[in-house]
Amino acid sequence: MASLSSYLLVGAVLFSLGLYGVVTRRNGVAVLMGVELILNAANVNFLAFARFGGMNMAGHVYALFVIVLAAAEAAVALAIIINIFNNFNTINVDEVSELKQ
Amino acid sequence: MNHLLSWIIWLPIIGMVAIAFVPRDKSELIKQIAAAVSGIQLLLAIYLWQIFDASNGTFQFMERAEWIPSFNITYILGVDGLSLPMVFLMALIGFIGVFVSWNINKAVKGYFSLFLLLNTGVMGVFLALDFFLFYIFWEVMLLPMYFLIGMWGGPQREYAAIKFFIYTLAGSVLMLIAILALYFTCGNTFDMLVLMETAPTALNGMLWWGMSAIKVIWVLLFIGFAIKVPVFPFHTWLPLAHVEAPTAISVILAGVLLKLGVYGILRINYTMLPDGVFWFAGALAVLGLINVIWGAMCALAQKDLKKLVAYSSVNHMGYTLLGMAAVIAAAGMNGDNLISAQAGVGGAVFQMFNHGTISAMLFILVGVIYDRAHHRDIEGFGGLASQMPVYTAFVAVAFFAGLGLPGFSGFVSEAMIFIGAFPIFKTIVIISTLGILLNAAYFLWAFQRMFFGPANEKYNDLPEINKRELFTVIPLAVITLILGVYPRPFLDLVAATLNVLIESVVSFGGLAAASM
Amino acid sequence: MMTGNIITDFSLLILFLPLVAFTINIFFGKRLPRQGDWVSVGAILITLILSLSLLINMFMNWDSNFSHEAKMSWIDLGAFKIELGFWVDNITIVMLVVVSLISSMTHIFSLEYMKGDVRYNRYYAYLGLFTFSMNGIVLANNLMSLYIFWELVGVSSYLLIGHWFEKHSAADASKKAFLTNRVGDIGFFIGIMLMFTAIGSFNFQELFTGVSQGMIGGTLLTLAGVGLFMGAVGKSSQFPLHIWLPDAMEGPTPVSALMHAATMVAAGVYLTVRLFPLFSPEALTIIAYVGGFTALFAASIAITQNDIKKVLAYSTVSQLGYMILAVGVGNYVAAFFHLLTHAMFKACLFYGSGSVIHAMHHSLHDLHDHDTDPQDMRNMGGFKSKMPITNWTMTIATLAIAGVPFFSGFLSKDAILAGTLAYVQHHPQHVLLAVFGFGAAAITAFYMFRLIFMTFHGEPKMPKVFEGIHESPKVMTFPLVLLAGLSFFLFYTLPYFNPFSDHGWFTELIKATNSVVPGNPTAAEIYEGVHHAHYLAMGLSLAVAALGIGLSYLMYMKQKLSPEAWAGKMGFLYKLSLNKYYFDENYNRFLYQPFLKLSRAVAYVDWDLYDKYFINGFGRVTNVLSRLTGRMDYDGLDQTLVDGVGRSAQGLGKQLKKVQTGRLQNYMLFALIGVIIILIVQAI
Amino acid sequence: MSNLNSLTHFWPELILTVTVLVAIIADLIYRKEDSFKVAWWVLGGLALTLFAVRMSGGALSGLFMGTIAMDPFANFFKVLVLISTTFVILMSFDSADLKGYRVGEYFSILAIMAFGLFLMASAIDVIMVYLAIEIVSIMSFFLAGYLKKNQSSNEASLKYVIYGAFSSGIMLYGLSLLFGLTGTTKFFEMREAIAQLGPDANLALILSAVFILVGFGYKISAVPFHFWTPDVYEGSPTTITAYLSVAPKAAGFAMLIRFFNQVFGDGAPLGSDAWTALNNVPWPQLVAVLAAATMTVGNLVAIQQSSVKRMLAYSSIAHAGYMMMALPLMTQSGVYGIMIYLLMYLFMNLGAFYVVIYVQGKIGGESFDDYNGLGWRMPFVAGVMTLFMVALTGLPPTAGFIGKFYIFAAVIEAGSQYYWLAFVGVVNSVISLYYYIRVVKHMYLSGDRSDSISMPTSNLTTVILIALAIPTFVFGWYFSDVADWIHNSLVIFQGM
Repeated sequence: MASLSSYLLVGAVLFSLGLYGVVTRRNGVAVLMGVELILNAANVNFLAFARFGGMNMAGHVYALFVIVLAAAEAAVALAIIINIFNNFNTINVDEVSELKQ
Repeated sequence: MNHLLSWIIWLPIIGMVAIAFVPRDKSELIKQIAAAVSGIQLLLAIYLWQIFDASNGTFQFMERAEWIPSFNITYILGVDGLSLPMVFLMALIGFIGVFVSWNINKAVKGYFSLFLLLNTGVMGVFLALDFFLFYIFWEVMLLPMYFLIGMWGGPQREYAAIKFFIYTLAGSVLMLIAILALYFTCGNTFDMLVLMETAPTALNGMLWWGMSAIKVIWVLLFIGFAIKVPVFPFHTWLPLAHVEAPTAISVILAGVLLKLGVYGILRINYTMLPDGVFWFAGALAVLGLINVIWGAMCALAQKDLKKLVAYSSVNHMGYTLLGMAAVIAAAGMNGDNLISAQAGVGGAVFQMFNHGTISAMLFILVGVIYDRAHHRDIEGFGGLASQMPVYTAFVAVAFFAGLGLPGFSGFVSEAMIFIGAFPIFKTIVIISTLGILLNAAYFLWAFQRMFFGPANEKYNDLPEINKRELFTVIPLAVITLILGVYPRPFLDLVAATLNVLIESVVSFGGLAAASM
Repeated sequence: MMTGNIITDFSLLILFLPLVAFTINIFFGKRLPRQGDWVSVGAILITLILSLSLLINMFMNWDSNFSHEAKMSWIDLGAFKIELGFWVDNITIVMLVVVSLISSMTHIFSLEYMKGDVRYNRYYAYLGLFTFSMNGIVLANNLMSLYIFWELVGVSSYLLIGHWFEKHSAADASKKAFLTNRVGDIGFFIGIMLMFTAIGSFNFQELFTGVSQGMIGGTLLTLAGVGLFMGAVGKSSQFPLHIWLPDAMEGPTPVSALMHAATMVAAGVYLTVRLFPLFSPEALTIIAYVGGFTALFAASIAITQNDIKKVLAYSTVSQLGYMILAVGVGNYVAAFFHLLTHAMFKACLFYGSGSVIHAMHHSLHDLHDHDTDPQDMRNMGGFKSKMPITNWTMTIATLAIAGVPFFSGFLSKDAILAGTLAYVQHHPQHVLLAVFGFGAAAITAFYMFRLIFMTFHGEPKMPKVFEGIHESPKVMTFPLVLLAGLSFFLFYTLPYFNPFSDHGWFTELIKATNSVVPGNPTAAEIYEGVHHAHYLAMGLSLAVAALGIGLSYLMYMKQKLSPEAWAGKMGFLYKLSLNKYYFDENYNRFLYQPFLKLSRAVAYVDWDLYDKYFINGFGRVTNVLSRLTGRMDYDGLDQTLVDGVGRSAQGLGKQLKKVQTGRLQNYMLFALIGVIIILIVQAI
Repeated sequence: MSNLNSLTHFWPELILTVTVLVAIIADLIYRKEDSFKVAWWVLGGLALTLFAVRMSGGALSGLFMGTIAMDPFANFFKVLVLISTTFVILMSFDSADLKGYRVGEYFSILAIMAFGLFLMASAIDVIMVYLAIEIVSIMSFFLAGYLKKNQSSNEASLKYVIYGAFSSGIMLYGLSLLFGLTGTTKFFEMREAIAQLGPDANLALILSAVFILVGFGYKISAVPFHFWTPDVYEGSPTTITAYLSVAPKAAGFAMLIRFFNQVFGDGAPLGSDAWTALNNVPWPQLVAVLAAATMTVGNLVAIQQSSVKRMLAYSSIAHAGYMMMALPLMTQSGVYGIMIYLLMYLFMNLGAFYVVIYVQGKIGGESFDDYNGLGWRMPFVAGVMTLFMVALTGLPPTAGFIGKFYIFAAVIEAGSQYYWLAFVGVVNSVISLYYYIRVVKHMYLSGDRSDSISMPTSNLTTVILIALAIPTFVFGWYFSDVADWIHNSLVIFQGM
């Protein structure tokens, strides 16, 4: 049986991957996926703590909330990216740079 | 009248509101309202002078009203021998200033509204006895000043206005820190009367980052005031602002605004931080010396008459600092030399007033020639004495008053300052007496270049100084002369307050100064 | 016999009547008939009568100890008080008479001399202002009022010297006079401050008491004395501040007579006479040397001058040096005596020169000659036939100044020389002072007769001009005659009649008082010494006077000796003297110009460096910071670096991206970097 | 308190919810050109909500099983949110940006956002914290990108959404760590748990604290989490910029203060003079440095801007910095100062933005040069703008000064160890004068005089301007009642 720290390690790895993705990816959708990784890293942590801490259900509840909100956020973000694509014909975030020209 | 002081302060605001309802094209009416309001204010100030009890050195005609109780902010006004002359000076110069501005024809409505607002701000500073109120009035002056310089000034007006604004704001925010520090260390009050009681002892021995709290607060306040004075390293806004400002504003600036700094130091630093006075007096004297010599030398080199007069203000205000420093003569360390302290501080207060009248006169006269010749280049004139004899006579009077000729009030105050400061700061005073030579040099040299020599054909048709301009200059000249011949009317008025002030500095300071 | 109140009232009237005249003339003079000259003349004549009545009162009293004081409070702050007031004693009264007499003569003389001047009313107004201030000095009982009036005479001098301000030279001279005086006044004021600091009063009597009680002494007292004397150096045009007086001749000649010969410049002497008891021995020595040196030095310049007024001006400087010398050697009564006699004969000489210049001016004017200098003696000669009154009166005055017996100058100069000789006998190390004194006496006799000979004797140098020379009208000759009369010894020795002794009302009524400084000889001791040296001094002074006159006679009357040849022989010295030892040039080169340059440098530093770079530097630094922050903040640290990291991490190097785009990731990256920095800081 | 019980205390939020529903339904009914009428429904709902907020109060309690607090503190922020939402809705009527868009849902979203802000102000459970932040964020993304055809607006929303999601993700990760350390999601329980943590947990605690700070810092746009601000502010419709600069910032501060006070503080009630940070959490110094950095960066960069809107965006960062000065003090006066500042800031900042909207509509630009000569052509607008600029600089006698005054007073009161912070603060005020007065300079000193005067054509404009100008001016010298009200709001629910 894996210990708490291994779950946390998975969380940390996910988190780092997410960060990496957010920082390096140019594609808007890919960046969003990085964000999702970060959120899920947190979720892993929540669940792990809830499971191994012998604690109440708060962690699980939290994770559920996060999933729902992440979905909502993703929906909005994708809507915006679609709109961007309509206007700019690209979803490369670096090319979306009208401001401060 | 129960609220005499409030009336004096707020009357210009009433005038401002009245002007707001006048259509903008009726400029004569606007000017008349401004003149009437400042005239009434002047009458009130004279009335105040009349009923003021000169034998009483404490605050009179106090007004006190609840304002923001949750922060212990109160509306307190009061007048004593230190502020009364300043109030009178402001009322007088405010009144004269309206007439000096009579030929303003650009945006008259805005000009006179701001002019009156400025008047309120200055009056408020002189009469406020609550620190918060004091600060508000202090800052209220800035904005009208910015506009008055920036909109009605000379070619570099925008630069001058912003420089003035930023410079003085930088000083006053430091003051704000000091005010708050005093508030929290001295019993949660802005009431200056209470602070004068508590502050001298409350700060004793308090250390902030290894520095004495007294010193820190003193320096913060001092920088705020020094910028207004202006004391040497903080003086460069002054020539610029003076040169660019319209005549009436230069008059107010030199005549009254510069006094705010000295007034602040005397009213606040001296009474609340007497130990700091002892610590700083030497530096004050040295700064005074630098102001005197530096200002005079700069004035000597100027080619622009207005800039010359501006630097002469730097020079003259230096004497004030020197005189103020003499207060420490009254304490035990240097022998109980009350005579010196009285002469020095009395001279400083008198010098404030005299510089007010004299520099106002100088700036008005500079304005007169500028209005006619449209330049102020000293070298560009010559021989004006035969073309404008009356004007020449008044310039001569103003210049002689400025160079400290006996018979004019400036002499009395400068002599008092020298006499007062001499026993304590011998070397400094001896060097600064060089200033009286330099004073004479720059004024007389300028006078010679402008008025003597063969007449400049170009200016044969310059109109002589007119009645309106004479009306603005004559009262100032008369006051300068009267007080120069017989200074007692002024000095008797301030004597009692002066002694209270010196007493408060000496009774708290000096002893603890060593342990600071 | 007058009571104290009447004396006070008289003094007030004497003081303020001229001021009233000034006020009336300055404001309304233009609109009054005759431009208001009668107001001034009337006022000054009343002043003269009042002064004379004080003088008569003095004679009636015949009390050498007479004194009267009146004060009023001027400043009172509790501890700090200043009282202004009068101190009337015999010295005051004599001085008042001198001032009002010479002033009256000037007023009368100017009626003709200044006729038609553009600023006639102002001229009279300024004369009134001057008389007021001068009387103020005379009457003062304290240093403060003395200083006040001291400066005021400076101003009236400024205004009168610059009366013809259209001339650059006049404007320059007036400014120079004022500023040079201010230099002396600085010392004067420092002296006042030293005294006040030590004694706490300005009042003469209280100062004397204070000094005698030892409240101030030693070096400090000497310094205070020297400081006070500095005032006299400036006003009495002593070396090294003598430069202004010759230039002051730019003013109208009557003014030169009044202020720059008889009264104002004598104020310095009057000051030292008044304050004599305060001076320490060391200070007196300095005073003696300054005076003695000036006497000789100025005389040596006067020899070579050709401008008639310049000669008189240097002569005045020299004579003032004499008086100062007398004060320095302790014989201050003699100084005052010489002041009195000098006022009369020197004013007479100036009026005489005025008369000559007036005549020259009119003659040149008629010839439409504007290039010839009406004051240059080389253009004159032989005027005695055309201007007999002027000639005789000036000759009398010259005899007086040269120290010829039967004339007033002989008595007073003799007293000074006797005092000097006595001092030297007592202090042999100061023998130089005697050399100064007698040397100056000889030179004075020489150059004064040179003036007379060149002007009135010999052949006319410019015959055409000579044709037009006329004697001046009566209003101008009257003062000449009166003052020439007053140059006879008799008026000073009454009721005695001995042309070789100064014993008379003056010596009886004006007695020296003892110095209050310990170490100074008493008045009696000084008198004793003078008495002993009297005959030797008289003999010597007669000898040097004769020498001077004789030499002058040979050179300029008989032309036995050629001045040109002598000048050639002494080339270098002659040039020095002719150019006044280059003082103006050197002051200009080593003082004024460097200081002006320094001032310009200071102004430059202030405005173009300090303000522009330091003060505005705050703004500039803020701006730079702002731009930097803006770039860091917005555009990212280094786009390529960031991109490089991203590319290499992705293993994709082909996609080159434009610099300055793609900020979003940078934002987050910076946020991350921020987080990491914070973490590191926190962990530490 | 149980869920059902809680509802009886949840009136304001319930009214708001109903308002949102009504607005959505109304939007379906109105035609496109009438869609702005939805605003009136929303405004009505907001008025009712305001009434309900003012009526509630009384007992402090934790609703919904201790996830939401009802206390005067929260109520104050709710009032703030309601005022700013109301003004922004009114301002939107004139907005040139919104012309040609169907605006019904715009107003509905504003109402939903207000709801989210309510939650932010009163959340006392980390789940609720996250939920509230996400509601607000998602609504903000919508609003920032509301101008679908406008590229700037698109870009703003893209940047906003990515940055927002990113920072809330990091915060969430921090919260997960905190949850792991304490085993609870409730503020009060967390505090107790942290107090018992050993020193070996410090690193994790610091890590989580910093991660959480990213989320909060993003909301109040504190350095170094402010990067999104200028672009989003500039790209969004100006009305939304105004809103974003005021309301979420206020709510963010409310949440931050609460979190400070309850999780990382010793839990002393706000009424007491000072509370202290838990020993092992070095919050104060960190926040002090961030405050200094925030205002300095905001001010410095604002100087460079050539667009008034963008200048205001940066200056709003600086203002966040001023307010942050009071956070590390851990005193009642500090919180008090922030609250007063927020109230004053609300009026003057909305006012300034409204003038920008107005000028944009009339002149068509938002650069400084577009303001040249405004003082002559539009004296009323220019005069009011001058007032707002002076107030934003913090000069008396305006509300801006009072805000600064209270903040500085708090900093000074906290003792000499924070004087440097006050010094940095006042120096920054002086710097800010430079760019604020630049607007005034352009309005009055630059540009030609003109004799044709134009006053605002619509009464609404005049009313809004006056309604914003009066408090900006009057609170500058008469703030006694406001100060008392805020003082009474200084009560935070401290748990059961």
